[in-house]
Amino acid sequence: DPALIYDLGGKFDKSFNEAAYNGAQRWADETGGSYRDIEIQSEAQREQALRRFAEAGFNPVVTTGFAIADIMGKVAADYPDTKFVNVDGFLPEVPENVLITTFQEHQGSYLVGMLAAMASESGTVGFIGGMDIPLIRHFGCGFAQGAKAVNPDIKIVANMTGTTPAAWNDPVKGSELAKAQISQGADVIYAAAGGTGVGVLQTAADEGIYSIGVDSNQNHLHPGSVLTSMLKRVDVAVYDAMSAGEGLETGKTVTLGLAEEGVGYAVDENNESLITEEMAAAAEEAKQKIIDGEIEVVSYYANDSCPALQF
Amino acid sequence: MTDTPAIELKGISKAFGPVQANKDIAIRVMPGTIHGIIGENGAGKSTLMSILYGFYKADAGEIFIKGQRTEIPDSQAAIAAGIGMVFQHFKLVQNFTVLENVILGAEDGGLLKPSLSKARGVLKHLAQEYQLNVDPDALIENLSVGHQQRVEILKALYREADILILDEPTGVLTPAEADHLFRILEGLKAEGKTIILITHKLREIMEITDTVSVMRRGEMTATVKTAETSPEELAELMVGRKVLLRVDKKPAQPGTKILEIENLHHVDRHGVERLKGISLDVRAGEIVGIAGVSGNGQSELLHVLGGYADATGTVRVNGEEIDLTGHRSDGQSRRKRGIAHVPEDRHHEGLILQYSAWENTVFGYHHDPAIQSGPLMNNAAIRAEAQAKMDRYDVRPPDPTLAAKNFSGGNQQKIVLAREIERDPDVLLIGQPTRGVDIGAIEFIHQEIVRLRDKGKAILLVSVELDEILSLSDRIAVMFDGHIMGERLPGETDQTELGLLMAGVTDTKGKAPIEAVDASLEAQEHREAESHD
Amino acid sequence: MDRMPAWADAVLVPLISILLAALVSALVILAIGENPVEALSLMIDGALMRSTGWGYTLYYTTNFIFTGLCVAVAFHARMFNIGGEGQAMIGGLGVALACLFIPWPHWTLALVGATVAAAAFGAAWAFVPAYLQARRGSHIVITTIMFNFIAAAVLNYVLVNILRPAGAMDPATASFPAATHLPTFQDMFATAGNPLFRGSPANITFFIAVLACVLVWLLIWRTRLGYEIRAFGHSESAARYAGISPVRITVLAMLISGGLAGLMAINTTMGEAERLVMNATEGAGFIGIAVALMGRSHPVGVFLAALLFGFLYQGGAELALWTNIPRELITVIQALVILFTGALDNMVRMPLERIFMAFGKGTR
Amino acid sequence: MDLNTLIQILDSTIRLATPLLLACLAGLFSERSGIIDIGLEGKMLIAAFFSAAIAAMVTTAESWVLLGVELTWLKDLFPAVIWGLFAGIAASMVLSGLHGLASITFRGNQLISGVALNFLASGVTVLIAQVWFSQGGRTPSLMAGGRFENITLPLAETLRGVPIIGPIYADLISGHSILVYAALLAVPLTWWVLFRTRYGLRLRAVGEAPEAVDTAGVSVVGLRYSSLVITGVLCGMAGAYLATGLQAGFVREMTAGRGYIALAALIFAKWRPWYALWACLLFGLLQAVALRYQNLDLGLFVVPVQVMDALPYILTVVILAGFVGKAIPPRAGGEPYVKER
Ligand SMILES: Nc1ncnc2c1ncn2[C@@H]1O[C@H](COP(=O)(O)OP(=O)(O)OP(=O)(O)O)[C@@H](O)[C@H]1O
Ligand SMILES: Nc1ncnc2c1ncn2[C@@H]1O[C@H](COP(=O)(O)OP(=O)(O)OP(=O)(O)O)[C@@H](O)[C@H]1O
Ligand SMILES: [Mg+2]
Ligand SMILES: [Mg+2]
Repeated sequence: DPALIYDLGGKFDKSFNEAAYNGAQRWADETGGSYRDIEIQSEAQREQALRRFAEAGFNPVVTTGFAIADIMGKVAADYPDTKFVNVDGFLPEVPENVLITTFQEHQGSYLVGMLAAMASESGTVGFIGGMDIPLIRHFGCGFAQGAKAVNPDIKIVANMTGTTPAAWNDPVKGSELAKAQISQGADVIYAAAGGTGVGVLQTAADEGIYSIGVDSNQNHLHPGSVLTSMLKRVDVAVYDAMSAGEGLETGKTVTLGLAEEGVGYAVDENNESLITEEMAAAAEEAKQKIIDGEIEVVSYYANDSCPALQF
Repeated sequence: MTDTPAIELKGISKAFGPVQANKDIAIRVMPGTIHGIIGENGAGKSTLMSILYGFYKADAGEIFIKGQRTEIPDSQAAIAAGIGMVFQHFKLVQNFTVLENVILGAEDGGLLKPSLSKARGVLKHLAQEYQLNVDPDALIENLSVGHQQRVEILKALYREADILILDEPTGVLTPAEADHLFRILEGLKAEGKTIILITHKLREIMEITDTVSVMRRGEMTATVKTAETSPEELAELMVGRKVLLRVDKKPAQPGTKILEIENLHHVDRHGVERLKGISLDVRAGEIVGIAGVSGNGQSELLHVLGGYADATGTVRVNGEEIDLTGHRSDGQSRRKRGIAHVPEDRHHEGLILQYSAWENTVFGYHHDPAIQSGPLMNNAAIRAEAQAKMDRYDVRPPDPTLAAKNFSGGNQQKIVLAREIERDPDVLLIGQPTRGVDIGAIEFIHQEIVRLRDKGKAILLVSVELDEILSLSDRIAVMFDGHIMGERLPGETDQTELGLLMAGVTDTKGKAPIEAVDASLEAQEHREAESHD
Repeated sequence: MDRMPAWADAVLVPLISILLAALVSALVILAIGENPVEALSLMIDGALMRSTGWGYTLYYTTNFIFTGLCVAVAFHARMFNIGGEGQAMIGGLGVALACLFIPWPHWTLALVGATVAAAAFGAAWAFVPAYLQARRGSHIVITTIMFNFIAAAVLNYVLVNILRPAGAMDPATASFPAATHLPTFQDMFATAGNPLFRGSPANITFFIAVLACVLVWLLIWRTRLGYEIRAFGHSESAARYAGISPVRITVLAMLISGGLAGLMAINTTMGEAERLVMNATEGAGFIGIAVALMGRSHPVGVFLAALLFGFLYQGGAELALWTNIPRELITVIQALVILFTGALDNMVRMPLERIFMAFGKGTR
Repeated sequence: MDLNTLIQILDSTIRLATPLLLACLAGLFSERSGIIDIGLEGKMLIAAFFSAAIAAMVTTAESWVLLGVELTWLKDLFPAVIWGLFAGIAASMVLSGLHGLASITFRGNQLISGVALNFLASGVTVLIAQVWFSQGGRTPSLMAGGRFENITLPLAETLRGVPIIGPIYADLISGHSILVYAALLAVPLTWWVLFRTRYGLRLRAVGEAPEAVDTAGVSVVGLRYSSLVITGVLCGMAGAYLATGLQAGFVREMTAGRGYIALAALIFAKWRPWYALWACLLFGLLQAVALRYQNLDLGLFVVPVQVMDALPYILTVVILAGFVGKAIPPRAGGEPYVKER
């Protein structure tokens, strides 16, 4: 059986980890198989969970979040018969039995940034991040580039919720940030902030502006108000890994971008009416250009700074 | 009717764990009398009264109030039965006004305003009737102890108590204040109220009570008519042996000046000048007593000399000047210079109540290299030394591992004395050495002080007990408002003259002492109130 | 007067309290539809019945000993140091700087250096609240809470903008050089035939923690400084009388307290992660409060309480691994343990005293 | 800065200050009676959860049947959000009662009890949320009826056109949830109760000198429990405001340290009601400013986000160090009352 280890945010964070959970659940529903999962509670538990699952014979052991990748690299050597999968991590040398899946979040964010700029009437869009860490800046940076691509004069208001892990779970602050951004003119706000994002989306709905969800499809939370969601198909990565089972190809890093449909934006019955045909067309065109390499979306990681936004 | 006792207790027993505080106590207190209760520290006096006031529940026994059997499960019931109590440690809210303290628990209705104005009227009336003057709007923390006590009495009277219990009411009062209190009590008695008075001072018993009961080790050993007994008999009943009631000492043989104080000034943290140019010498083999109403700078003088308050001026010990400010002016450096200090307040200064007795025997001297072994303290040695000291000073129980809080006041005082005296200091500062201590222990403490003097040490004694000052001192200085009003020799002065000096009256003829003292008290409260703004 | 033998107060009361906490916890587990007996045996099995389990239990214990001692020392001076969390965070910064920027030839030297750095940084972070309390009367509880938040911001800034290796996603430093890696229990005790403590994070820091317990005990009960700290804690006015400077004691006690909290970082940062991560303290500073209170501010008590909490942490992790019980159950159990052993202990003590007194009377 | 921005910041200040103020006043009652309460955080949290949970359940429930008894008529007595408020208050009062049991009846350590109850709330909320709703420790989002709506004060729209006064009235003063106005009203009310009523006199006395209250024949235990009831109610309101006023549901740890900030405000306010209002507004303002001006470009250099994020805390320390000086708490605070003569 496979096992799944969630990152610190917890299983039901309505975004990243929940996507992994959805993928696993889909696999279980479709195959009738079962899997074991655990929410990490402390740093030291990462190694513990990896070892305990490997020792108990679970295969593959799928993990989410970059923080566990390092440890996984070390632990994997002790369990050559077990396959390990990590989503979001980075290892300079990937061991034989490890697969690392990463996403080009900035590409997806770029597209929702375009949609935001096109939907905005005020010429101001907002970005609300959770805890101030590079990954979140990475999201914001893609978003800003996309928005600027549509409207070079657009004003982008960006805020981080905080500097402690509490920043992931402070919807009240998310709400206030959203209100502050609204008063600064923002009429579309992209929230990449875990539980805090719930407050952002709620306030956007209350105040009658658009919001953009992240990671999972959050369109259904406030139909008609959530413009779209930046999808990061963690569910697909998990589903694929579990489906492949012991036959999983490992020993490499796979990067899923727009081309691989690893990232994207969500359109469903909840937001069909919000995305006009022109918007969709422009987004699709940009998507193709990114895939073709005509547009290069700069990654924040490239040199720890963003050409379109100052953090 | 008249032979129905106001209070009758039958078979009252109360144990605290293994300690039997009250054993089968019976007592009758007749209405319209003042009934004294005496007994050693820990004899069970306070416990008995606390039972009467509903503070503790007796294990056995019955209470009759005016012939009526009464259950007193709590203070509410005691108040309802017409009992009021003035505790040794006042039960006042420090940052409330007098008025607020008086109505607390006896308000009329849910809103304060009507209660307050009613109480104001009643207080005015009571003040006139019993000479219980206090400013109803003053904050308690700005009042002198004597006035705080009046507030306690007012509280009881406001609740229309006709039985008043006072637990060691004069322990913290000056003689003048005590006299005033007794006049109030007599006034109350004349009104037909019944008063129970607990005290350690036989003079007071003889002076004011009609009947007196003696307690010893939880038992009521005797009840006698005051008129038919003598202090010596009472002392013997109390302690179980003959007690010497006056200090037995040879004339002093003053030597060289050991402690020289010149023009000492001290300003407290509220910016009020407390010492206004004190100059005083103490010679070897001499006890200099400082008399004064508390709050006139005696405490500050001890604090400055003891090293925990800053000052300006000059102080020399054995001819060498000592620092009065800065980091070399603290308790430790004073001790190094041979100054030992028995503070006025053993609970808040002299002892760490949670520390065991042996730990307390080095308190302040814990830097002494003699009790260190390497980087650590040599606890075994300290403990052995403590045991020896406690045996020498007859501290009971003689158990150095017992926490200081578990000793009675007299024994706590002995621990402090043992610590300071056994250091063989050149100068001993000693404040209120016998406050709240029973006569058996007083006798011992006085003997120790005299013994130290006879070894040629300089002793500065501060006490509000004029008796004590008069009988112990070889020279008396009187302090008033931060000044030394004058010096007298004990043989050549009396309580009245000292009382006038204490009130700031240098012209020692004319005014009655009590009014003068009262006036000075009021003036002092005024100053304090100002300094709190 | 003592109404109960000392052993009963020290052993029987906490034991019964813990049993009560366990009982209520069992009810909670029942209420969420799980089997308490199974849960407990899983916890014991995972935390105590295998060497790796012990490896984790003792790892957490190490953290809690340090933060527990931190709170305990401050308590003796009657100060409530809620800032262990922040002090440990900044201690971590000290460890990271020491490990990253000094080329240590051997781990023993690195350990000494990191210990000094951790203690110094933790102490420095405690200094400002201590100084403000001593000189300005600013309430230490509030300033230390504030300093926790500020420490998090400082650490975030340093990790995100300065110490993070170029291109890394993590707000964390680079891994420390191999020469600074501390021996784990596995390195120390495992043999070829008997792979003890495999993969578990307990490391040599545990022994430093035990040593810290001994040193704190000596400090508090055997040295002049400890004597003065306790005296000051019991009565400030008496301390003044004895010539003990309140400012000096306040500052010294807090420096020691902060230093102890800082030492925790050796365990998490140098011993386990081998780099400094954002959330290395994980609330151990707050658990330290409970540990110190439960341990009655005595090093032996702190050690035992830390062990109990270490067990709860590790047992709880095992529970989360093998059942569907939400991880918050462990938080609830912790809360109950603190409540019963720390706050409601008189609920047990009072009836016990009565029982002892009844027996005592009989034999007297 | 234009008027509009100012109004927005102040508006945000009021919203952020409200839960702080309610919790601060809650702490004031408790500490004035001599019970130190660092469990404000936990009480708010548990109230936030239960108010949201019950509001969610009432909005979705068709009928109420409890142990076979039909109680649907009860449900329609109040809107769901009010049921939520009641539940929040009740939950907070249970914790308050536990705190009382530990610190009054069993004379335990009040700090430990507070710490324990904070842990308890943090665990129990998520645990129950998970068992009831299986949404990862959160409640379902509340729909209309399950939330406190913002109230538009009379004439708000008509007056909007009036310069300066209009926007201030319409945007700043009007348009908050009822709990905001309740919190503001609680300030004079608290002052009045404390300083003008018999109950207040006794309450203040019991926090200063319980022995004085006891010897005056008033029950110390009764007074202290009663103050904890008030604490429970106020914390319940604070929690309900977070989950059903500001937000539309409960999220784990959603109080995010506000209980501790309220405690800081209480000390800052020196345990006085009006000062508490100003202290909470100040903290609210600091947070509002920090939220809005994150990327503060001072021309020469850019102030890092982290500094702005920590600004309220830094300023608190500066203010405590510089202006407040020694705050003297109620004298009997933290010590269980034991009778002595
Ligand atoms: N609260 C208590 N707990 C335990 N023992 C107590 C308590 N109060 C008093 N005792 C014991 O009861 C005995 C009687 O104490 P009590 O205070 O009544 O004496 P007292 O005669 O008032 O002494 P003093 O003259 O010093 O005021 C003491 O020896 C003491 O050991
Ligand atoms: N709570 C208590 N527990 C145990 N013993 C007590 C308690 N309170 C008082 N005692 C005992 O009661 C005795 C008398 O206590 P009390 O406080 O009346 O002393 P005291 O001589 O009046 O001292 P002082 O007058 O200086 O306050 C002491 O022996 C003390 O050990
Ligand atoms: Mg007594
Ligand atoms: Mg006494």
